[in-house]
Formats: sequence, C-alpha cells, structure tokens
Amino acid sequence: MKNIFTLMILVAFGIMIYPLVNSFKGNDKLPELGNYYAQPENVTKVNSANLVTAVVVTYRGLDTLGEVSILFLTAAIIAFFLKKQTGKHEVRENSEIFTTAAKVLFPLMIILGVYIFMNGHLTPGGGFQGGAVIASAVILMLLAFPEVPVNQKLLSYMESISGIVFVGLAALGALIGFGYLDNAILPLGTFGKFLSAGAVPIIYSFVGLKVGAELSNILVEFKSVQSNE
Amino acid sequence: MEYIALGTGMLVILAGLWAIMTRKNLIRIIIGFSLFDTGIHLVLVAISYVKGGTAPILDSTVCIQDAAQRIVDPVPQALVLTAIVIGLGVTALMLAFAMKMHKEKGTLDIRSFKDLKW
Amino acid sequence: MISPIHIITIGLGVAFALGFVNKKAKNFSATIMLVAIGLMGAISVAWLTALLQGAETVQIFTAGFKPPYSINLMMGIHEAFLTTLINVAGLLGGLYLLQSLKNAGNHAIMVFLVFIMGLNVIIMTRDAFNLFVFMEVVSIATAGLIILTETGKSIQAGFKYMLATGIIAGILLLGIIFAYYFSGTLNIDSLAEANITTLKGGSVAVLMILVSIILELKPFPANGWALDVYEASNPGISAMLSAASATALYFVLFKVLAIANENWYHILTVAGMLTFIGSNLLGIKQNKARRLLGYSSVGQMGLLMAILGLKPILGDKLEFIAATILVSHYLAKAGLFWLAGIVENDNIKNWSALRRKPILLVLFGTFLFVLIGFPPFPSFYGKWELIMQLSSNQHYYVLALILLGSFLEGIYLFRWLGYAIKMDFETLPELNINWNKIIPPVLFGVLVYVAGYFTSALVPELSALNYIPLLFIAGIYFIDSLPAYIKNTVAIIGMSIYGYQILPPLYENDMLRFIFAAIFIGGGILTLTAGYAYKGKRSGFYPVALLMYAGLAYIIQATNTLEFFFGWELMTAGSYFLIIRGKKSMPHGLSYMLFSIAGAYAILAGFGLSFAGTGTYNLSSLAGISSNITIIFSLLAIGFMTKTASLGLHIWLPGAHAEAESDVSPMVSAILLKAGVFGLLLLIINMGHNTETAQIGYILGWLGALTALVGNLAAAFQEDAKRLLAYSSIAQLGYILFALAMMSHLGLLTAMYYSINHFLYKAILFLTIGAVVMRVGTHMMYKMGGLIKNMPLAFIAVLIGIIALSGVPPLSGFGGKWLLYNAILAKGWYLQGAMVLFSGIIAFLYLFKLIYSVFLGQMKDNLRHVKDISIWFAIPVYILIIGIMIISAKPEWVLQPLGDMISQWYPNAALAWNGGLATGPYGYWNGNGIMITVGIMFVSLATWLWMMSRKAVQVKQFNIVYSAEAPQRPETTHISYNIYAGYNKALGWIVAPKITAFWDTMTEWIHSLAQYVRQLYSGNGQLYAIYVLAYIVVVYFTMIF
Amino acid sequence: MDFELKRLGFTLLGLLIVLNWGLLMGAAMRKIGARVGKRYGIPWFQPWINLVKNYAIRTSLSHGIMFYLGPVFRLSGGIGLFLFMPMIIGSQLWLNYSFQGDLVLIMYFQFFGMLGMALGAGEGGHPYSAIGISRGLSQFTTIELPLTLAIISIAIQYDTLSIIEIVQAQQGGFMNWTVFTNPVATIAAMLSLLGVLSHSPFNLVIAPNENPIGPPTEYHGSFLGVLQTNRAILHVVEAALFMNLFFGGATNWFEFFAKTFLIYFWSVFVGVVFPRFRIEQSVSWFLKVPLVIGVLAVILYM
Repeated sequence: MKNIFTLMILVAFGIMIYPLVNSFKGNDKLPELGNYYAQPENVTKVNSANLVTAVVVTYRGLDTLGEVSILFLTAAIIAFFLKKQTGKHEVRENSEIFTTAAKVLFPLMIILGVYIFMNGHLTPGGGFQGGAVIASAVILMLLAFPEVPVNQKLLSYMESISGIVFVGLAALGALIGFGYLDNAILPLGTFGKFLSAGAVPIIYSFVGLKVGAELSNILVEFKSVQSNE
Repeated sequence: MEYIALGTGMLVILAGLWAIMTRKNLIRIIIGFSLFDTGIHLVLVAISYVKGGTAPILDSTVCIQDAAQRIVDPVPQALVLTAIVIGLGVTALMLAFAMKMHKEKGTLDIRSFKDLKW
Repeated sequence: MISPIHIITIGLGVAFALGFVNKKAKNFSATIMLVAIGLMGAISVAWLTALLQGAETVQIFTAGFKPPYSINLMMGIHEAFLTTLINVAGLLGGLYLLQSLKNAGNHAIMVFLVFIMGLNVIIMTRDAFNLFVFMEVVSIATAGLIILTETGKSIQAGFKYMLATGIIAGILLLGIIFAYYFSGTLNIDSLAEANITTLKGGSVAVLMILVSIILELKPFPANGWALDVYEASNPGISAMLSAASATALYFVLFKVLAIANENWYHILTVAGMLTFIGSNLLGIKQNKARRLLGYSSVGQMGLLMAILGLKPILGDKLEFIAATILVSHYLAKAGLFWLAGIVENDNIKNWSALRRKPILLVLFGTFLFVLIGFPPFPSFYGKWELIMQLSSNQHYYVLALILLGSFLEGIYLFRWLGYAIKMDFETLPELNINWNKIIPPVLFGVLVYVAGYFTSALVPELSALNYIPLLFIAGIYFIDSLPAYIKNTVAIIGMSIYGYQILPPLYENDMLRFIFAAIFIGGGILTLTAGYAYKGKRSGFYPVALLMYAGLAYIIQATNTLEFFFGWELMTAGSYFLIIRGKKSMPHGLSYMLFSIAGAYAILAGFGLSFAGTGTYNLSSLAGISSNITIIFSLLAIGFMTKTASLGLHIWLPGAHAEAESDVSPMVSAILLKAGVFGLLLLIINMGHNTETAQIGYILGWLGALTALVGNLAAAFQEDAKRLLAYSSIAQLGYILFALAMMSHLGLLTAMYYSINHFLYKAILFLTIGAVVMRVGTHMMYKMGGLIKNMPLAFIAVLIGIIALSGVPPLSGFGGKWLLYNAILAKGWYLQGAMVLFSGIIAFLYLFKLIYSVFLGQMKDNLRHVKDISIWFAIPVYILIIGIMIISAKPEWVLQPLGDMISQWYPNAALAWNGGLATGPYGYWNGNGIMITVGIMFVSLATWLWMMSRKAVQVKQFNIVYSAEAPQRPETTHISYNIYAGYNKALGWIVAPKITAFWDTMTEWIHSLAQYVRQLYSGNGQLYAIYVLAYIVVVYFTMIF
Repeated sequence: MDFELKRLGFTLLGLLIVLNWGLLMGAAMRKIGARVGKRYGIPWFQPWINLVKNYAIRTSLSHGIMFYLGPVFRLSGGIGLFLFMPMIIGSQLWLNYSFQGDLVLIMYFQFFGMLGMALGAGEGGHPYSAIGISRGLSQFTTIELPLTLAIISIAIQYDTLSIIEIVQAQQGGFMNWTVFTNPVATIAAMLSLLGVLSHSPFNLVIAPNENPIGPPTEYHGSFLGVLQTNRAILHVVEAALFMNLFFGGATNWFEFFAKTFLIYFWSVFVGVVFPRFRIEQSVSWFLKVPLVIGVLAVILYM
C-alpha cells in the first residue's frame, strides 16, 4: 500500500521532469559561456590547454575551493566521528602474489597520480583525478598490508600544507592580480607547454596532493574502525 | 547520443529515488542515493555535449583558432567534476553514519531508528 | 578596506592551518578558531559600517574575469548585514560550544569554522552553481556538527538530515544544470535576465531550484528531518542552525527569487503560511523543549517565507518587515537554544530550573516576548507594518492566518513561560553554568533591546515616544536586589513625578484622558503604597508593575494607533507578569495572556483595516473611516472587550484576579480593566456616530446586560472572597459596556461615572479583602467570620465599599444608578435596562455574603488573635474612602466637567445642574441634600437608640437564642457556605459554566487536531524523504493547474 | 428658613400620623387574619402595648456595634423612605423632602434599611438570622424585577420619574389613574407588592416555625421596639408609594388612609388565602408570571 503511494509520487516526479527531457534538443554549437572560454583571446588569457582545467581552476576556481572544503570536511568529520574505536580486527593473511604486486604497483600508481595532476592543464585529468589515483594506491597498500601503520600525521600535514598553499595562491590573486584565484600571478608561459597557465599547475598539484591525502585519510579511518563485533 | 545519455540519466535518477524511498536497508538506501547522484552526473555530461564536438582540450588536433567550433562545452564537465566529489563526500559520510547506527542497534533496518518523532 | 573575499581566505586558511596544531593543544585551536571568526566578523562589520555611511555596493570578481564568465560575489548592504549576523552568531556560538568542540577535538573545530565560512559565501555569492557547492559545504558541515554529541539520537537525526538534504541538493543541482542549458549562464543575475520560465522545461528547472531552496527552509510537512535535528543535536548547534543557517538560507531564497515569475509569490505565501500554522499547531502538543523550539523556529521561517511571497504587495516595506522579524527570530531563537543547553532538561515543565539564576529567567521571558512580537522588540514593528500593509492591500485571509498562527505560537510559548515561572524547582538539580555559556545569551538578550530601540527609531510614528519610563523600569530592574521598601519608594516617586508631568496638561486640554490618567497613575501610587506591607525583596515585582503602568500611560498619551498598540502590549506584558506572580496563578496567567493576545490581534487587525481606509495611523482618523465600519468597529470592540472581560471573553478574569497577590488584585481589577474601557470609549466617541455602529452598539448593549447578570449571579455563588470580587468586577464592567453601548450623552456619562466609582470601591474592596486574606491566610469566606471585633478598620472600609457598590443612597453608587435609569429611559433600551437593574439588585446577595461571612457571624477559634489589616493597606483604602465621600456629597464636581467633556461628541440634551441638584430628562437628584438628610436622620436615630440601650450588656459569642442549647463550634453555627442554595436552585442554570466548557472544548479540539496531525512525523527517515519528494511534486502540480 | 422649619414640623407630624396609622392598620390586619382562621385575634391596641413594653424593658444585651447599628439603619431606612416620599399632593408642606430625589431614590433607598438590618442581625451570630437574611435577599431581588419593569413602564407613560409629576398626571377623575391607563404595569407592580410587604405566601423570611427565624431573632427590648416602629412606618410608606404611582395619589389625609388601607388589604387578602412558598418557589414564581406581565407592560409602551 505504501509502495503504491511511493510509486505514485515517483510517477508524478517522472511526469514533472518529462518537460526537461522533452525540451532538450542537444547543442548544435557551443553555448555562450563555453564559446567565450573557447575564444582564442580568452584561451590565451589563462593559457591552459585543457579548457576544463581552465574552468575548474580559474573561472570557477571558487567552486573548486568549495569542493576541496567538502572533502576536507568529510575527512575531518569522519576523523572525529569514527575515532576512539577499539577492538581487534582479525585479518586474513594476504596471498604472496597480491602483496608482491602491491609492492610493485604502489610506487607506479603514485607516480601516475602525480603525473596526472601535474599535467592537469595540458592533458585530461587534474588534481582530483590524480588524487584519486594516489588514494587507490593507498587502499591497495591498506588491503595488502593491513598491519602496517599509516602515518596519519604526515597525511594531515600534507593536507594542511596543500590547503594553505591553495588558499594562499588564491588570495595572492586578489592581492597582486586581478582577482581571487587569478592564475596570472605567475608568468603564463608558452601555451601547450608544461610551464604554462600561470598558477594553474601549481594549484592543481596541491589540490591533487590534498585530495590524495584526504581520501587516503578517509580510507584509513574507515579501516581503523573495522572490528569483529 | 546525448539523448540516450540524458534519458538514461533520468531513468537512473528515478531508479535511485525508488531505492531511497522503498528499500529498508540503510546500505541499500545509500546505494540508491549514489545512483541518484550518478544519474544527475549523466545528465550533466549529456548537456555538455555539442553535436560533433570533441574533448575541450587544445592540442595538436584541436588548435586554438577553431576551438570554438570543435569542442564540447567545458562548463558542465567542470561542474560534473565538482558534483562527483561532493557526491563522494556525502556518500562517505552517510556510510560512516550507517556504520555507527548499525553499531548502536545491531540492525540496518531504517524502521528501527525512530527514537525521534512527533 | 579588506576585500570580503578574504572571509574565505581566513576561514579556509585557518581551518587548513589547524591541521598543524598539535591535537593536544585544544585550547589553542579553539582560540584560533574564535579569532578567525572574529576577523571574518570584523570584515563584515567594517563593510556594514562603510555601506551604511554611503559606500557603494561592491562586486568581487574572481580569476580576473567579469561575470557571467567567472564566479562573482557581492557585498551590498544586505550581504554586509547578514554576514555580520552570521559571524556574530558564529563567534558567540563558538564561544558557547567551547567545551563540546574541544572535547570533539581539532577536527570539530575545523568543521565549525568551515561551517561559518560557508554561510558567509552562501550569502555573498552570485553564482548558482557556486551557491550549490557552498550549500553542500554547509550541509555537510551541519551533518558533522549534529553529531558533535555522539548520542544515538543525534546520529539518527544526522542520517535523516543527510538523506533529506541529499535529495534536495540533487534536485537543486538538476535544476541548475537545466537552467544553464536553457539560459547558457550560471550567474543568478544573468539567469534572471534570461527569464527562462517562459519555456516549459525552463519553468521546471526554475521550479526545481526554488522548491529545493524552499525545502531547505523546512516547510511543513516536509520537515520532519529538521525537527529531529533541532531536537537531537547539541543545543549550541541547534542555535547555529536556527539563527545562522536559517538566516543565510532565507537570503538565498530572497536572492534566487529573482529568476522566478509572479506565480512563485503565491506558492511562497501558501507554503509559508502552511508552515507557520502547521508548525505552531503541532507545537501545542509538544513537551520537549528543544523540539518545541524546532517547531517554533520552523514556524518563524514559514512566516518569513510568506513575507517574501508577499513581496508584490509589501513593496519597499518588505525589507523592513523581513529584517525585523528575521533579526528577532535570530536573536531569540539562538538565545533560547543556548538557554536550552544551560537548562539541560528537555522537559518544558522542568524549565523552572531557570529560577535558580533569575537573570536566565529574565532572558527566557525576553526571548519569548520577542518571538511573539511584543514591544519594544523589533518583531513588534515588523508585525505591525506587515499587518498594516496586508490590510491596505485587502489581503484579509493572509492577515487572519498570520494572526492565527501567531496565536497558536503564543499558546505554547506562554504555557512554557508559565511553567518556568511557576513550577516547583526545588527538586531539580543545580544548573551547571560556565562563563562561556552564559555570555552569549546575555549578550543576545541585551542586543535584542538595543535592536528594538534602533528599530523604533526607523518608525516615524513613534518619534514622539517617551523612553524615560522604560529606562526607569530598566533602572528599577537593576536595583532589584535592594529591599522592597526602597524600591517601593523609588517607584512611587517615579510615578509621582511622571504624574506631575503629564496630568496638569491633560487637565487643561483633554478631560477624558485626564480622568483615565488620574485613575491609572493615582491608582497606581495608591496601590503601590500597599506594597510597603511586604517584607523582603519582592524580586521582580516592581519592574513588571511599572511596566503595566507605563503601558497604561502610553495608551493615554497615544496620538496614533501605533503608539496606542505599543502601550497596549506593554500593559499586557506587565499585567501578565503581575498576575502570574500569584501562588496558583499559572493556568490563569496563561488564559489571561491568550485572551489578551487574541484581543490584541483583533485590535491590530482593526487598526490595520482603519489604516487601509484612511491611510493614516492617527487615532482621530478612526472618525473618518467610511468603509468596513462594521468590521473595524467589531474587531476593535472585541479586542477591548477581552480586557473588560465581557461575557464570553471573561473566563480568564476570576482566577487571574482571585489568585493574584493582595495588592496586585486591585491593580489588575480596579485599574487595568479601565484600559479596555478607555479603548471602547475612544472607539465610541470616534466611530459611534453612524447607523452601522449603532447596530453593533445594540448587540453590545445586550452583551453588557448579560455580562452584568451572569457576573453578579456567579459572584453570589462564590465561596472565595477574591473570586467573588472578581466576578463582581466582570459584572461592573458589564454595566459600563452597557452604558457605553448606548452611545448617548447620558450613556457615556454613566459609563465614565461608573468607571471612576468602580475604581474607587473595587480598589477599596480588593485592598481590604486582600489585606484580610494576608492576615487570616485563606480566601474562603466560610473559614472566616466575626472579624469585625479584630478588624474594625477593615470592616468600615468594606462597609463603605459595598454601600458605594450597591448603589444605596447616599453614597456615590446611587448616582450611577440614577444616571443609568435616565440613560435607559432616554435611549429606550427598556428590557436590557431592566436586566441591568435586576443585576444591580442581585449584587446585594454577594455584598451581604462578603461582609457577613468575613466580618460578622461566628468567629473561628483559630482567628481569635489576628490583628487588623496592615496600616500600609489601610492608608490607601482610607484615602480612597475620602474620594468616595467627596463624590457622594459633591457629585457635580465630577459629573459637570465630565458632561461638558462628553458634549464634544454627544451633545448634552437634558441634564442640567443647579448647585447640587441634577435635573435629567426624567427625574432629579440632589446628592448633597440626600447626604445631609440621611446623615442627620441617621445620627439622631443612632443617638436616640444609644440613649435607650446604653446599659446594654455585651454578651459572649455563643450567648444566643438557640433552642435551649448552646452551640459549641463556630464552624457549625456560622452559616455561610452555599448560603444562597435556594437561589441557586432557582437560577443557578444561568451561571452553569457553559462558556468555560465551550473554551475547554475548543482547547480539546485544537489539541486533538495537533495530536492527529503530528503523526505525520513517524520518525522514519525514509518517510521524510518521501515527503520531500512528494512536496516537490505537489508544488509542481499546483503550479501547472 | 421659616418655610424650612415649617416643613420640618409638618414632616414630623406626618411621621407621627403615619406611625400610628401603620400600627392601627397592622392590628386590623392581624385581626382579619385571625377571624378568617376562626380565631379571636388581638385587640386593636395590641401594637401600642407591644411598643411600650419593648421600649420599657430595662435589661438589654448587645452583640457589638453593628448589632446596635442594625436597627438604626432599619429605622433610618423606613423614615428615610417616608422623608423622600410625597404624602399628600396639593400641599407643599406634606411633600416632605421629596424634592431631593425622585422615584429612583425611593427604589434604592429601600435597600438602606434592609442592608443595615442584615448586617446588624449578622453580627448577632445566630444562624437563623443569616438564613432569614439570605432568604430575604434572594426573594427581594426577584420581587424588584417586576416592580422595576412596571416603573419603567410608567416612566415611559408619563415621561418622568418624579413621583409628584406622576401623581399630578393622574389627577382629574379616577379614570386617569394608572391602574386604568396602564393596567398591565399595575398588575405587575401589585404582584411585587405582595413580596415587598412580606406577607404570606412570601413570608418565609420571618416565618414563625417552632423556632423564631429571620433577622430579628436576636433582637429584643428597645431594639425590637425600633424594628416594630419601623415596620409600621414602612408598610404605610410602601402602600403610599403604590398609591402615588398607580392609584392617583392622595390630596388629603382621608383619601390617604382609604387608599393605603385598601392597598395594604390586598396583600393581607392574598396572604390569608395562599400558603407559604419555599424560597426557590417564590424566586421562580416572581420570575415567571409577574416578570412576563412586567415585560408586557414595557413592550406595550415601547
């Protein structure tokens, strides 16, 4: 009975969103905003080959700051929420293949992650993606070597430093550039080269570090409360 | 192509909502929530598509001068990145809550968490 | 000037930097957090000051690009004001939460800081998606803060919160995406220009955006999750959510509303009103303090939402109205939640624990009065302006609903206040108060008065208001720890000075107001004199008593409706506290307050309609009303009649007057009730001159007559002396209503004369009986008896009082009867008149019962050694007796000027004076002559009988003719209990408590309704999610149909 | 001043006449009542004997100051009514002090004595006094209602509340009397009169059962004498009031005696025919028939 009621609501919701689908015609050309960002004179103002990165780090850099805050919050909340968990967790012995592979893969994954976020302004990827890859490396290690303690202090320092650098660079934009998060506080460099897009690669690198550290932290916290009871 | 993405996205949203509203297990509800989020991300991507466009990354294939004609909209792509991270954060928190709730009552049935009412 | 964007820099930077701080150095972290919030606050305050001094609104661009290409923030007057509010709340809230945050560790401190930062950004940002991101920041931070106290309940609440806000955020995101698709922009201002609501899909996108923001504001019934959060989280957090978050989200709605079309105003109004009424209704059934505050909070946000929806009609007044109500809610709700954290006990009945620290009780009362919208708080002005605008625009339904909702809110808030003031607190544990928990509520308590003062400065109609009395009251409050006699002296001196200042000019210019002012101030001084009889401190008595008198004085001096209403509400507040001071007064205080609020709302609505008709607040403009006369007159009359306790609206009075302290009863009976009379009189002299009001007058006449009959009959059947006098007051006010309703020269003269008389004799009787009660320790007359021997002073006072009341010549009451006869005959209201006169005769029953049962008959053994009444009661009583003697002997001294005064509005047709001889249209009367004749006769006869029986032997108490037996016990010999059994058998049906039963049934229904409706909130978080979705769907279908 | 003294003299003379006439009338009525009951009855001069005896009793007990003031109030009430009542129309000298107040004064001055008496008796401390008073007050409230209505009716009829003017309006033949011009009001008032004079069936207040009951229970000697004096005066004055209002007043003493006797006789006549009512019965009765008639009297003139 209650499900019928729920179904009715869902159907009604479907009817409600139908006009959205119905009036969707796709895009024949870039919308105004995207078009603006794609104009050559504007592209060179940011000088980032990856336009998505340009949007994420500069035009909509404030969103990214918020995004970083959300991850930061999540990590912080989970940290104080899941703390003080005692109780032994019995772990199964991992297979030799797994542990060896993990040892081999871990540095490679870290390097891949770093590569992804450092080249975020040139190639697909960026801070979040790179950070996620780093975190995957961490989870791999956590699964492979559950007994090995993780240096959470290091993670948290990394997190803090990256965060402060991000905010600092953003503020610097407002102080010496044309606005908060202005990437032109550093030389814009040559388009398409590694050293281009001003502060973007630096910001994105620190975002990557921060995301990596935070996600790892969350995972470590989750793991730490695993217990048998 | 974009129609399929949009339609799928909407259907995934509805599926997610159905799970949220009818499943009794906290974990399933959270999965429903994730589905709901994912559906929205799909819709975002669908909207960013420009017919015949390519990724908004300027390199040797897409040069800076004709970028405006050849790329898809970078804006929703930036938005979806943000949205994904937010979704991740919320999901992680919900899972943490679910863990604690399970610890408290030894069940994951949402109907047994009615200590607060009226 | 520091750019506002650095609020983010500071907030986030410090939050990130806290990661470096050693986990053990919690004090350091907490201090850093407070400093950071302080800096953020400093930025907003600096901007607020600059903007107030005329600086331009600034746009803050990011990334060096102009909007809509990049995200921009704005710092205008709204933003500066609201971020200031949020940062102040954040600073004090952080201070308040210091221990909890420190216990939870550095991470919690970071979360709190980011939470405050996020709220700032929500307010400043002009980008839709950025708004979404920071709303999510706040939402996640909130989820974290909810579980600051890691109880099972708070975790459940947190999960429900996340589930509901997760869905809401998803819908919001969908809306934003599609809004982007249809408009090509994410900037709110450009979105507004794009006007996508014209598209079918576009309107759905807008709906999704707006409805999710509405849902964030917790509309009824899709707000179960929010209530759980308010209930289960740390009160310090609830305070933040209710004050800071709600404020920010409200501004979001304000901001985003720009993208909507006209239809949305209706939706907002409906959703808001539904929430306001729904939550306040459910609040009535609630006994848990924090959840109750949650209901109230949600209700207030509903009201604010509705106000936003009324934007098209409120026009440029919207900001004033919304700001005042928002600020009031912000200060009061934060303060109340903070108090909830101090009390720690969640049962509202146990809030009497506040009495362990009286300052807390004062704060509590202040905050509740702020919520209800009493002066001098900002919400008062906001509500006033709102009602005025609504009625000018003929939005009567909304007006009525707002008043209804406010009334429902009043029910539970004042019940709660009653518990706090009256319930036993000895058994409750001591409060555990830290300095950091007490500072925030105290500061907000002070701020709310300051805010009230500054708000009133914005209202031109109040520019003439004299704040000195209010300051004087505040001064009295600060010397509350001194002994009562000092405060009494200060109060009397203060009132005398005030009277000396206002009375002479009134005497010159306005006799009508002079008479009432003389009753209020003169009566006030006399009744205060009795206060010397009290030992100790009498904590809290003087501020509230003076508050009532100040309100009365304001009413007298008011020249416009706002000033009048201001005074009216102050008077109500003061008298409420006076009444509830009595030992068993809790229920009576509540019913007094509820009738008063309802009456005040009727007055408010009436003034609103009159403003709509005349466009001015001027009191004299009432005379110029040409439309809606019937309804305006009725509303105002009903409002005033709640104070005069006319039949149907009287049930609060007997208990309130009877249970009040001995010197308070005369204040609230002899003096306070005259405020209603003054109101009615104003109404009649201004609006009485037309056929429509004459018809209402006819009804009022019958009502007055019935009130007199029922009041007197009920008085005759009372056993409690003060209750008897209270019913007598109801009846006397019935006469006055009857006389006023005649709307003729003689009628008004009668009413005025009765008012003066009633003041004199009811003050005498209540003071004397009150003093007797203080001596004998009971109200029950059958437990007294024979006290004439011990209390001759009291006996003489009561004797004179009852003769004056009964209308027996030669004392002043007879003048009233004579005027009444003439007025009735001149008006032609014979049958009603006969009923009034009949009631007057019934008065003899209770007057005899009163004086006989207390002073005559058989003395009780336990009262053989009581002393006469306190000299401090005797002094005012005998001064009043002199007054009675003067107007009995020289009625022309009073009646002639009164007649001249009334002639301004109702020309004198037939009453002529020749010395002491009055000649009316029907008869004649010489008060002076009668006094002399009766006096001479009485004295000669008394002397003659004295001569004959001077050798009479004084016999013992039981020496009576008693069937050859000697009665042994005074209890069995003193016939007093149910003395009018025969009369009761014949006429008791008239006073069967049908009206009380009616109101009881109404109460019962409201409670049952609330009980039924609140089962919506089953506690199942999933159901709440369903409600959220259903709400969206319902809004959508309402929109398209 | 000369006139004032003369008025005082005539007034006192009138008082004396009224007192003796009241005593005589009281005796006559007792006699009539006894004869109807097949008893012999008292001698006609018995009231004077009673008075003299009571005033002469030397022993005297007092319960207190109010006990002593009660009879004073009572007699002041009776004499006061006499003072404010015009006795003989046509002579300035027999109008007493009625220039100081009108019918309203008379109506309310009736309570002066009642109230004082009630208080005096109350101090006596006898439970039967209190019972009697409570009954008396209860009954009196309802008695007054038809009377009030009748007075309103005639006030409308004559457009005045002045007794003198009402009487003057009735001059010039008995057909001008209110009893003929306004019979309904007269009936209502005459029914009230039965209660005012406290004869059976409305005499529960002082009903002599096996024990004495009523306000005078504790009074004796000179106190009782005062009360008896008052009773004589009061009955005549009440009858005079009805005479003035409904039966054309009196232009000379003979007419006064005749009319007051007949009015008084009316209550005795009813009293010997009907048995005594209980208090709630009498209250209900007055609020039925006489009330309806009274309302009718007002409505007819509205």
